[in-house]
Amino acid sequence: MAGFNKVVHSYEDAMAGLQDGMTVIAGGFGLCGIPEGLIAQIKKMKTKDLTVVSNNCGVDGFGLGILLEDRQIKKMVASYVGENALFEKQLLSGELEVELTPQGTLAEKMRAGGAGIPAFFTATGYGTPVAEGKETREINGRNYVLEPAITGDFAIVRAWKADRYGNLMFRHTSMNFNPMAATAGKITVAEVEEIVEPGELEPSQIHTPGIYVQRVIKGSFEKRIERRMVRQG
Amino acid sequence: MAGFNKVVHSYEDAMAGLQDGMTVIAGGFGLCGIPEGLIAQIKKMKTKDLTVVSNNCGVDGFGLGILLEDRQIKKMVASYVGENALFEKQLLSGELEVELTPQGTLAEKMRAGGAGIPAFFTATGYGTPVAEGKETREINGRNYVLEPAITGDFAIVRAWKADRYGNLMFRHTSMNFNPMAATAGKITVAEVEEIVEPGELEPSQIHTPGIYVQRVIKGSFEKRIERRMVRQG
Amino acid sequence: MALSREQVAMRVAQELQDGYYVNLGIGIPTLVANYVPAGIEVMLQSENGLLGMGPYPTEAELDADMINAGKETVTAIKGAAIFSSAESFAMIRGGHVDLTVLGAFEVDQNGNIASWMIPGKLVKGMGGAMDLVAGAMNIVVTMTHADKYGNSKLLQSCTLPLTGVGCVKKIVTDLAVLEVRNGAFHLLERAPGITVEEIQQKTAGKLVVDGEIPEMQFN
Amino acid sequence: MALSREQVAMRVAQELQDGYYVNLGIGIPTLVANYVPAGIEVMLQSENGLLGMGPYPTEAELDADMINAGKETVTAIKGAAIFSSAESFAMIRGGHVDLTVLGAFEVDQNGNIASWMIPGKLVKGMGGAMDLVAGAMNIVVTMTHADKYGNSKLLQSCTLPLTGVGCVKKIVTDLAVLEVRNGAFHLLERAPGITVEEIQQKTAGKLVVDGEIPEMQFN
Repeated sequence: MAGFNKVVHSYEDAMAGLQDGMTVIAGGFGLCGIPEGLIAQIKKMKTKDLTVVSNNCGVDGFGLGILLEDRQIKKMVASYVGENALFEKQLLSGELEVELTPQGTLAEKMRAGGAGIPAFFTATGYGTPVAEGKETREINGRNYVLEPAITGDFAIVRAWKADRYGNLMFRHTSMNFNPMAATAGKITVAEVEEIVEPGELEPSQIHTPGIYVQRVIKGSFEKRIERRMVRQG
Repeated sequence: MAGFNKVVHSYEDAMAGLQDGMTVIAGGFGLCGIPEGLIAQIKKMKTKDLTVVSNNCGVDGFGLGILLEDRQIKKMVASYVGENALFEKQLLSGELEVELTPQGTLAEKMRAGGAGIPAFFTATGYGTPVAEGKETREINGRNYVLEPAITGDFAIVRAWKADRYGNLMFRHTSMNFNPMAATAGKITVAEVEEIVEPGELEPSQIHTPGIYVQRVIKGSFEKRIERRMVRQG
Repeated sequence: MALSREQVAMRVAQELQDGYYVNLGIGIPTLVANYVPAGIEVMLQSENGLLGMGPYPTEAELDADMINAGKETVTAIKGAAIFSSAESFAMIRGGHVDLTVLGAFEVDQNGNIASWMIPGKLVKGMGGAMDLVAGAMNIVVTMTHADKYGNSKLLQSCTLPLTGVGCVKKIVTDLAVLEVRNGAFHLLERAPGITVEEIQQKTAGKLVVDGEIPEMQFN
Repeated sequence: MALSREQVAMRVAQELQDGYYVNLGIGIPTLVANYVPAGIEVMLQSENGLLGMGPYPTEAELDADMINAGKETVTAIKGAAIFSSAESFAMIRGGHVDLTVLGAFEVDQNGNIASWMIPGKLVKGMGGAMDLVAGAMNIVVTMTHADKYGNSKLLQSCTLPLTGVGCVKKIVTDLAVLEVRNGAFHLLERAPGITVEEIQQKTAGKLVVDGEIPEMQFN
């Protein structure tokens, strides 16, 4: 199926069309499950004024942190940031804008964006700075905040296995935000560990159906560990 | 883990606590993926005045249709009904109330109920009888309807494999409404084809994590086919 | 001569593009799958939770757990994905399905569609139709141009309860192909042997006829 | 004497019930997992998408794709489930998690909690804390009763930006166990050797002392 072969063979092709000022939604939690090569490509492209939506912003020199080095990010939408000195510096100097969003609300906003739900009510953040300027409402005796969906010009995700139709499976807890991010991009690019033949992935075990994915590229990953904890075995 | 062993050994135990006037959310699409034994148990219990939430209401003599025989259902919330003569008769005589809900909205209302989202906006049904009496709103140039979530006193689902912690996997397209229904019951009962040991289900391939499931029972299923279509092989 | 059901399906199939994800409704829309043009591949979405729907099963393949949205037994192609109804309608509502083909009782010149309810008759429900018309980027309606009494189904304003508002872009009837745009039906093609006059006479809504109207081509 | 971090965790662990799904925050709450009472089984939820969190891995088990919400490498127990962040917070927001244990800067007598932001200091974010306090049925806060300058953290009204409103039910500090109810802190237990007077003196919010207050019991 020519029309469904989503595999691209260069990072240039994978991120073609990314322009200054666009919104990029990125999967990953901390450094786990991040599309390392796609982030590196954005750095190489020197695209500026990006709005990046991701739970975190990497660390100094790794993950989304490397996009801070040349000030490519204008605004960050995240639940927890500042694991890197450069982020702190740019935030304090006003070069970088941050919209802090509760982690579950962020995940749901991405899902809603992909699912055609423009807004939803959640109790999360009611009565806190997160609710400022937002509509609130009492429903069945509880107070809720109306939260709008998020969509992106691009979504970049990391998966474990893919087929050329763009069906994806994620490995262990590297799944995290990747499935929702994948649904919310106008162009969704999946960087994967392995590309298999259609039919090798059991249909009901596919985490992200290929309809959400426009491009697939085979990557190779450092998979840096943020907090290495071990016990005596 | 005594506290996490959710396996019950009789249908009486599986549906214990079901009372007149309760709301029951049922998984299944047509006759595919329905909890046959749990429905039979409700019939046996003669529980009355039930509100049943399910995409369809079975056929004469099978599936949820058998609950019509003794007029156990007061109100049906569904997207498509009337595959059975008895349903039609009770509807026309006013013995049965029906709230028709678009299929995707119904699925999302169940998901929302399970996920603590009390209401969401959707374009589905805007400008149609479905939107009557509901709040509508223009968001980014499109019109949407505010739809409330659905929860049930009980949810009854059919799964393929379960472990005693209540983790579920569904088989082929018998998944349908079952995962959302499973999240939306105060008491969720899963009738399954096979019970396996914890650890036999690959963690990232579990469709319904056990936290949503209170009871698991091994059933045996007729799996009646509604429209048998075959081609020459 | 008015098109047969199969010919309507053949003409609709010409709307398919390579790489399209398509949802086909029950009836004539289902037949479209039989006429996918050569060199074009589409993937069929069935709203009960299947992307990559295949043909009916052989006796050996028959499986009660494998059905389509019409509740018929079905197969999955290699590379199919199976998922929940919520995921399925996330795809539909979220605009990820490229084309939806469905039948209707009436369509009007503003793109409104009525397809699920005739007051006074038993109402069985809208199933997934309201979600499909609200969600797909591209909706093609197939129906006869007029009912059996000769009354037009292409109206100024729908008379029956609506399925969706302002969503229909294209209509393929047994007489014509029309585009709905700027509050009018724009005639694009005639069925072979059908005159513009006949189409005009059977179209109650505003019909725009711009220049020579070609006949449909079937290869 | 004021409790050690481990003793606070031990006391919180007495709140666990058999069959509880529990989310433990970073810091003292994490230690609670080490003191689950005999005969009781709980399942740990980690909000990055893991139900059934196990201990840290051995060197041989170490896997960069297997982490907890604190971004530490971790293992899964037999019977664990792994899922997306949206599913994880569906569980949390939907009230399916039985108990959440987390730290705080301040709690007030109306059950409000402030735990994520100190104006003038760098704000790193709320992570999943706002979702957890809005969603869990049962929230236990662990913290020192007073800051290092002796200022009470149990207030009439929180002074810092809130994480959630009216959600805290129980507080375990280094000095006491308290229940938040009807606009007051109700003293339930004292740390061994700590007097009611000392607790009263270090509680800025309304404290209700009803009858004899027992010392905490550790087995």
